[in-house]
Amino acid sequence: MSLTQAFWAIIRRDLLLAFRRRAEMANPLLFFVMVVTLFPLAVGAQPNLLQTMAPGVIWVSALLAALLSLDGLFRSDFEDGSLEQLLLSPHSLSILVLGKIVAHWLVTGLPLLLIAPLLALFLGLPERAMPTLWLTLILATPVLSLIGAIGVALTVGLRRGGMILSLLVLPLYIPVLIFASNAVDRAASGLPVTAQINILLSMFLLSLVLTPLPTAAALKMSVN
Amino acid sequence: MTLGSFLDMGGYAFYVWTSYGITTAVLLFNLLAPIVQRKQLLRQLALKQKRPQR
Amino acid sequence: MEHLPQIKLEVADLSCSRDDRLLFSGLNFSLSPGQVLLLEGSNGSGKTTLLRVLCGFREADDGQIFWSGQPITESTFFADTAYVGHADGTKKELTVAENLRFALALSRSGKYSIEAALEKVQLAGYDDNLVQTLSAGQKRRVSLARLLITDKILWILDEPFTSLDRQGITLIENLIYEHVKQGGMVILTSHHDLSLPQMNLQRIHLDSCH
Amino acid sequence: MSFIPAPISRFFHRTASPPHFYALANRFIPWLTVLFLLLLIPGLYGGLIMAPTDYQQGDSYRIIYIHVPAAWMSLFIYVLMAVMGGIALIWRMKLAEVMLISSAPIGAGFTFIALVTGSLWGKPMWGTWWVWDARLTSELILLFLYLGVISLHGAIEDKRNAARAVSILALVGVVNIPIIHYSVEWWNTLHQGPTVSKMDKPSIHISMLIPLLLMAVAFKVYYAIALLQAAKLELLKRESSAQWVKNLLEKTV
Repeated sequence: MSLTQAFWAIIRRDLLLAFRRRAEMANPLLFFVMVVTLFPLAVGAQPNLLQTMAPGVIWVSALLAALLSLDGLFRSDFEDGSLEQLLLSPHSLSILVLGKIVAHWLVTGLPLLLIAPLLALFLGLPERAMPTLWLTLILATPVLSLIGAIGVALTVGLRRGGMILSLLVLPLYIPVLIFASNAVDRAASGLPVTAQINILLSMFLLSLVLTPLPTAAALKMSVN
Repeated sequence: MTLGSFLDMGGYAFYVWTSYGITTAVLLFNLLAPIVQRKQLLRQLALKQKRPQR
Repeated sequence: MEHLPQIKLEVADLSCSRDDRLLFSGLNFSLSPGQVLLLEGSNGSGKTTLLRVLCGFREADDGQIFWSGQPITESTFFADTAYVGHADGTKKELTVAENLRFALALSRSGKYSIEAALEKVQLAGYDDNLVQTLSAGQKRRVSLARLLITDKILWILDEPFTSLDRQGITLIENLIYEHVKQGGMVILTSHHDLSLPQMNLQRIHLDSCH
Repeated sequence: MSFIPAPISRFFHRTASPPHFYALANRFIPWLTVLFLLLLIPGLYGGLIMAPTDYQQGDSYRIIYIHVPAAWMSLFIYVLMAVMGGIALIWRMKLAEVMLISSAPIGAGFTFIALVTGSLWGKPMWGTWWVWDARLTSELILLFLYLGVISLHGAIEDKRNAARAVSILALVGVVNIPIIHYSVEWWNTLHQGPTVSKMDKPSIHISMLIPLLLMAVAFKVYYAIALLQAAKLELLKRESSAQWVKNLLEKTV
């Protein structure tokens, strides 16, 4: 019953749950593809236009897909009483919550990496930008999950938390959006992206350290 | 300087006076709304208190 | 279950209100190993709220809770306490055994193995059934099995008898009896009167706690 | 509060008790109102009449006497809300919760003013009502943060829970504000957005600066008055069944 054991147990359980509910889990991914598909239909399919818009379109869609998937993070635990059991465990809630966020990212963030090449192809993003797109997704989607977790924890007890969740979370996503899409944009024009990647990396580390505590505090408030 | 030229603001009257007007409106609203609501609340509470206790 | 004798739950001058309505105030009691506390009161008298305050889910307006003489947040209280509330705390997409194994990962293991515990709550052979295929009464038994496989001194049970048949009620009464005899403590709410003889039973009626 | 000396801690507790605070607020509001007018009138006179016309922007620059102080206030109030949130979370002080919640609409008001006046100031300069200038964009995001606080508070029924939630949110927001601010600024230089930040130039004339500072202080005093009014209302709402409210009612009726 050590903390590490509990941490891995949570990840294992949530992955198993995700596997049992796999139909639901595919929804944010489909949403991601759908939104990206809508852009060429709305603005026209001129290759030049699409190519300049591609980094922004992919990242805005990734942001929305992440937002959509957030609701599942604590909802079922809140409803079936599992959250109460977690709160009552002697372990630090922040660490347990971090386990949940990791599992959630593995299920919702990681698949975005797999689908990204397809979307890059749709939008005519140059091939040389692909490694950067992957790198930004690896570094920045965990930030979206970590920051989003605070928002979900604050709204999970509300009947119509969805709208408020986006109001709370989207402004906090803006720095990620700015640096991630800019990195992809620069990579597409063959410019160096080290600075952007470093900033995204520090955002990731910062949110890894800073977000679990307020998330745990917010969950305690919601269970109350 | 005449009153007319003051009000004219060098041709920018619309922008300057709209700004000051909106500012006044927002600030007044945020100041007066709690006062009005408090008066209402006090009136309600007073009514409740006058009613015989169950 | 070798528990030191000084383990004790003390509640001092606790008060709690909800939406401007005072539920209880000046509530004092203490519970020692081997004792059962039954909370009584009409609907809305604050029984569940009191249990949730004891679990640390909710904050009281006033008053203190001590575990072995220390405020609960600074003690081993959370390692020693189990809670079964209205929600079962089980995942319906997981099997009975998977749910129990997860509960075990979060706390000390008790003296029952998963198989033995399931047998005890008359769910033997249900290990690999998904929880969503169980009836409400069976789900409740799963959460009781969770009490058995973990090593907890204080059980906090909110209406444990709901959705259980005659046989299930006797089962819980026996579990409580056994737990208390081995030096455990139990706090529960119930509309149903406990029919256990020679049990060290305290009653608190919340309607009169103002 | 162990590291605060006992007399100070006692003073805080007494001041922070709702009836005492209510009475104190009543005593302070008239004085603050006088102070506000003493700052506002010379500020407006200096800004609208005394200060010379700007050689580049003409008289339209006079909008900065409200735009810039409002922008300052919008940030100042958010930071203060986070401080209140911290106090509310650590010491469970009810008054801090009340102050935090009462500040939100006032802060949102200032943010709105900064946005609208920024747009009105920019129209003659840029020929359009809205450009993605760094300061305006940051203000817009700040407005979203304020609206998040207000709507989260409105959505949670239990007032103590709502205060706790909002305290957490304000703290999270205040950590993010500098990050958002610098990202937006960096993004803005990248896309060569227009900048007319008059304040960035150190060469502002003293006759233009003094009214600006007067207005800034006047806005702070206004905030104090509006905050006390809102806090009085919030206290009454929360404590409507407390004895001191009943005494208050008997006195007024």
